[in-house]
Amino acid sequence: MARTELVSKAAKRKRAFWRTLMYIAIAAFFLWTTLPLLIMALSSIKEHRDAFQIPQVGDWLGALKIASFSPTFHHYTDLFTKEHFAQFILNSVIASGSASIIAVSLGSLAAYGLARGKIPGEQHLSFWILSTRMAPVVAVMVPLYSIFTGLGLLEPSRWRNLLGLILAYTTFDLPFAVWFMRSFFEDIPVELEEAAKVDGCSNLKAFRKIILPLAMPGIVAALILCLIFSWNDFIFASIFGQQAAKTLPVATSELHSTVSIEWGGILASGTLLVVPMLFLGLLVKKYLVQGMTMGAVRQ
Amino acid sequence: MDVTRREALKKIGLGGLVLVGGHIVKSPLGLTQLAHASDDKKWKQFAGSKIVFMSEDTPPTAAIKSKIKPFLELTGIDIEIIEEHLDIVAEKVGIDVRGRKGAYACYYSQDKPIGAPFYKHAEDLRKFEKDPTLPKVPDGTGSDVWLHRFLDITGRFYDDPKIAAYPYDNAVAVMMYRKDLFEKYSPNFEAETGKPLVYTDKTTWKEVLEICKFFKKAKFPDVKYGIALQGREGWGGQLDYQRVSYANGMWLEWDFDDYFGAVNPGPCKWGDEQSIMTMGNYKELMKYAHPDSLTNDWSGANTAYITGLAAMQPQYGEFAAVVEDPKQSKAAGGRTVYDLCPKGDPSWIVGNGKAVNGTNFGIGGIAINHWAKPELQKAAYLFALWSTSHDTQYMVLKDVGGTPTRKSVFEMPDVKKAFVRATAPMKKIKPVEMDKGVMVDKVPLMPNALTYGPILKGIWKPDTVVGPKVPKFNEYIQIQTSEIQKCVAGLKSPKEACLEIKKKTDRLFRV
Amino acid sequence: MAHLKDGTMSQNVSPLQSENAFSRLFDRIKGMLPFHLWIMLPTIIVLAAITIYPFIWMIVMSFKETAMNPGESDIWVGLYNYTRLLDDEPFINGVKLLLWYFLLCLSIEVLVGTSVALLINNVKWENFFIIIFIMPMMVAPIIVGYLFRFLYNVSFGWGYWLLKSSGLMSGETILANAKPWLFSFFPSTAFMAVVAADVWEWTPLIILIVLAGLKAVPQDQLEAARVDGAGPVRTFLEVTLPNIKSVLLIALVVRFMDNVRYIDLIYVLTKGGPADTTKILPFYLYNVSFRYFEFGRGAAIGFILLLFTIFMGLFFVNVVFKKKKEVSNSG
Amino acid sequence: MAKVTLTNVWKLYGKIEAVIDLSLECKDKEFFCLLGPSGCGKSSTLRMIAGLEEISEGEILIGDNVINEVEPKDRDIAMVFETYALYPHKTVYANMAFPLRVGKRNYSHSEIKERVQKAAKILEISELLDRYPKQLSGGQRQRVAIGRAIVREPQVFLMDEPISHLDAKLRTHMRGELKHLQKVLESTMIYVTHDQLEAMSMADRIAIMDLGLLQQVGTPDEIFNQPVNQFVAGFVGDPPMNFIDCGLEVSGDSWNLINESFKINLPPDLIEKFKKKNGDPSSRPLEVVLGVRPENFVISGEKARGEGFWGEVYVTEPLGEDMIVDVTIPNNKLKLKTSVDLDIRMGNRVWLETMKNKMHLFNRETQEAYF
Repeated sequence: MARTELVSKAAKRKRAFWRTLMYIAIAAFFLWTTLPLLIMALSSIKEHRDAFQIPQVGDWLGALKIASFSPTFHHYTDLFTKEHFAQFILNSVIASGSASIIAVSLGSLAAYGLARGKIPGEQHLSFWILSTRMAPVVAVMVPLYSIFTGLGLLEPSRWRNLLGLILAYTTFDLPFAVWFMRSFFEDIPVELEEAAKVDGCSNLKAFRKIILPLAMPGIVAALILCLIFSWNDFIFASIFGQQAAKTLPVATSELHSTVSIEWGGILASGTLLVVPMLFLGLLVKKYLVQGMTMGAVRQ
Repeated sequence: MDVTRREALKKIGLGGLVLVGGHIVKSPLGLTQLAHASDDKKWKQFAGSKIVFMSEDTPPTAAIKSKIKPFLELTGIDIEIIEEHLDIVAEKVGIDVRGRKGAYACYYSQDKPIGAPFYKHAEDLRKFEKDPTLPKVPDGTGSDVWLHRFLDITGRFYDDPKIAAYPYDNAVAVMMYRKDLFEKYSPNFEAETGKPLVYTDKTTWKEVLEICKFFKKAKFPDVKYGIALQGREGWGGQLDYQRVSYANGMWLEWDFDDYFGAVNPGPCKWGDEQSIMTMGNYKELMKYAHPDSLTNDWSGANTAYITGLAAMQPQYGEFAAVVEDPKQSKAAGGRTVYDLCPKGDPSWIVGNGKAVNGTNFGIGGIAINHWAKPELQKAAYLFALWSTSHDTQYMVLKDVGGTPTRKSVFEMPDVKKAFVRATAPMKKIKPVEMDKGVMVDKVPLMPNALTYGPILKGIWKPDTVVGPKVPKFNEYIQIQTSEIQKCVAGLKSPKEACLEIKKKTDRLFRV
Repeated sequence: MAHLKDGTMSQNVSPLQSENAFSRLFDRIKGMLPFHLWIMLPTIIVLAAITIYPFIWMIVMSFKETAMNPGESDIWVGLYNYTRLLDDEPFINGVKLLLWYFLLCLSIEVLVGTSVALLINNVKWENFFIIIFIMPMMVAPIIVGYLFRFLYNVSFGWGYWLLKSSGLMSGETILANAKPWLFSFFPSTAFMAVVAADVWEWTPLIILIVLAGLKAVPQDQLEAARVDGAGPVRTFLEVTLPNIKSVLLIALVVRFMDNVRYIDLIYVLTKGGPADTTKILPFYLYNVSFRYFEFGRGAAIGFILLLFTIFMGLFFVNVVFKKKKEVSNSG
Repeated sequence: MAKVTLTNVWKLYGKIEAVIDLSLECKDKEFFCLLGPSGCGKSSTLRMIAGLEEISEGEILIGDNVINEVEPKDRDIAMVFETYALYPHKTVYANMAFPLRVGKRNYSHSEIKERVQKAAKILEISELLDRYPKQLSGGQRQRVAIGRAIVREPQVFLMDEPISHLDAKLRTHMRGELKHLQKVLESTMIYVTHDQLEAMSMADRIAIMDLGLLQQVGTPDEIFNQPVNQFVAGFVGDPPMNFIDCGLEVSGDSWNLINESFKINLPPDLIEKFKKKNGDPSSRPLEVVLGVRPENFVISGEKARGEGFWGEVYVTEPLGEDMIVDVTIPNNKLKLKTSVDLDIRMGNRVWLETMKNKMHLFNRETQEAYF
């Protein structure tokens, strides 16, 4: 008995040690992630002159002064009164939302086709789809620009420019969506559709009624990731968005004008960007987990 | 060419001429009066058309954008003004004109980064001047109505008589320094060097370096560094370096007339003794300057200055508006004095080169896109005329601190008064506490005008340097600045860096 | 449309219905391709339409020198655009830095991301941590660039202050520091600053994907490993990792592609400076194409980059496919 | 090899009591079965022994050591999972070698190889060593899972329904194999199953659990013939025991089971048994349940002499030699097992008699067995 007691104490101590180490690691990563955001949020409610104050190097106590200021929200209100951020947010939402929906709709069809079809050279087709996302944006921008002007998407009209952005976003969302969702479809047992077909469903109906609902978590996860990618885009939006369809990232970068960097505005806009996307983060995790565990359960 | 223009005007006999200097100019509300009865139809002929102006996001453009209504009333043209970073403007204009698309009927054409490579894609403005169906503005657009040779700088390239752009705004470098700090620490400086701490138009770069060393060593609580430079890769760095290199011996990369530039500049002078010496001195300056100077562009340097980290900065006049804003700037409230850029120092000059107050600039022009449809070109020309007219520039100046290019604006009595802080018209603001107990409750109405004194002095030869107008300007400055940075970072010696620039530049121009 | 819904049942449609000429034609067209190809068609068409022309343009242009001025036409220069890269210092420098960039960004992101995912998997506040940890990903890269530029600033940057105060950095500046970081063979401090921003922004993606992958690792295998006597490290390497390998690869490929495609961070933070130490190849390409407007040379660089990406992509994907094949072989 | 002792072990999931105050002893080299319906706590018990679940209260000992706090890997156990838990990315060989490679003791390469091959030979899977789990049939996978457990020669084997996913024939086959294996390896084996047939056929001793509570521990024979309560009696045996509600009338030495359809007189030895265990019945008539196993009926077409009752044949299920006959009596339906030779058809009236010495009697309220 005595021996076992010893073992358990040592084991307990060891476990406590690792547990502490684990918490320290989580805490460190927590700080690494949140400190920049915290500083961003704090500085966005300071006047520039306050935001530009840092203590002397090595003055750790002085760091507490980060919290001593009189808050002002004018950077936020300026975004909506002096700039037209409401419209830019709308542009961002329309462009990235539509592109993601298009990408996921077309993409789920293609991903399903790839996962199920016994098509010769299916692997090459699949890789080709992925490879369309690989070309450096800069290298293909000029020919894309030609296509876009040819389609009249760069005329000064909000809807045309938005359409252009949606098309541009689709170029990188669609290959991702296909590639990402393919494995979800592969995980769904063929028997289910076969059963549906025996019961009298057409291919398309079997897809719609049986496969889609089952793959839904994966599709939602793909949708949200597409949303994030296109929501974050800068280079396409800056070239194709023009004035009329300016998106949030472009508008924010323009707060850095020739004569000054509107730090307050930029940081305020960054803070604004984070908050609504938080919920997406939870959603994407939920559906990603659901989508991925699906396959395992079915094994 | 000037003669032909005048002849044309005479033939048409426009009322506008009669009114020059008359009541239109004097009346600040006279914008719409541009459309004199006989001209009204000409201004209105493109009503309903839609054009795009691709512009850098300079204060004048922001002001014009917010005050676009008079133009709409005058012409009925629907204009969309896109404001972008200079980089992106160059990018978009470049893609557009090289792709021969013409999505932007008119665009902002900085003399070197956009004008030099793309001027052939701009329509010759003389064509529109000659066109009897198009209106005129009071004073006209001849080269003598603009500041000294501004039309040459933005509009003329190489051997081509074509006028590619009208001067739209200007950014001329001046020295900004903290008078309060200079006065406060003058005794310390004197104790150390035996000289008072002052800055005048006679102060040389070598003396500036001395001041920098003093500030960096002293570690005063309210200022850390002597100077904030702007050595960021690209145009910012090129201009920053040029101010030093030109001041010392009027050194230029090539010997061509810098007002017009050259398509094939021939072998460059990089690697000569003067260039190596200047490179070494610039490195020394950087060593004692604000540490981010190598990555700061103009706005970065200005931030360092207005946050009170640097006592001096060579900066473009239009930044005065930010510097004088007490809400953002510790250098506001009369603490900043504007003067010419530093002079060269005899000991920094090889041989008997001349020491000058090296002043450089970027003069933004407005150009008409060659690839746009002819009607849109004409509509865009109307905008170019209007936006560079006296009234518009005067309006912009009073609105957000514009940067006029027309002489007549500088001659307005209230503008003249604004040159000097003592007489400048002020406006009341909500009091802002600068330091403990120091309140600022008014700011200059036209802050940029405070820099016009040195600017009007600096834009003349020999002090002024227009910079290398060469078609491959953009690649050239990349080569130049990245080697300068390597030298400053200690990765290369000044000589190595200069010779590398020489090698790469000559290769670039196929010498 | 009604017929499409009928799908496989179309053989059984009544003769009356199939007499309709339109529907016969429709059936015939439908019969030309298998169903699974039909549904892939929209994607293939969209992607082909927006990628084939640029692709051909890029290849053709890479053999040309583009005309600078109106009225001139492009000149065929053969392989000159490629051969000149051989002794083009910025190009070689760009390749070197790009490889560093991959190495550092991908390895740190995968290592840290996977570790964090493992740490917070199944802890009490998992969802809370997820919300927090995922936030950086939601900030557009361009804004992350500005945020870090703000933090790195010598005049007012808290990041600078923290690094200096904790003694982690000796230099006077971060973004203007061309000196190697830590070891002399390392890239510059400025480069590491860019990497840090990239890691800050994109580690969450790896956390997210790995965490989802972890949930799909069969519990029984983990328990079996515990009983079999495997420690946590062993269990992770031999049981967990093989199970999450494919999701991890998805994350890696996405990050890899985007590292080549996007230059937002460098664009805001350093513009390739100081002293070219952050001018990775994609950024040099950006300069060539959009600063110098040398579309020919840019196309050549772009094509090389594309080939490189495809090559690496094939490498990654083959690892995924290899596993898939094993599974499908079982029949 | 070692014994496993559980003393007053509890498992709580929040407020749910999965295992309640369980005390057990599994002897060295014993094939010990935990039997019960799903959710009875048998798996939780096994997982506590394995160390995969924390023990909420009480102690578990392997040999003489309390292992409550000991990591699974240090308990010297091996476990076979219901789902086999094979590592899909490893070959059969690598799967089996895994415990040897990762465990505390360092085995040399050749030693590992030797052990794996030996185990493979025992299990007759030597030719499968290079394959991946996905390429194996269910039975093969199951053998691999067992192989992975036996290579380590642990003190205790833990098996969690290892053969419940196999088809019936294979299952029967594996029962024998497993029992044989256990005897050959001379190891202690704790085997969890919900299938009474497996437990009865393989175990040295069986513990039956229900709703977290231990019902009875004993040899298969004890469990079968002396169930302590109605649950145990009903759970073991196939088809299950028939239960008929009736009253117990005691008048002196004549004890009668009474129901609307029959009256059965208890023989003296049963009365003796009853008295011995329960004392004199206090309230009368007593509400009791009569339990009779299907095979303990005598069926005939006519009314025989003994005490019995009429029933109507509902359906017959011939099983080759035996036949299951479903008979309806008022308020009840009985399953009887009889020879297939008997000529009985649906709808026939049959006379049933119980074998008195095989009868079980339960308290209707507590369900405890009187005898």
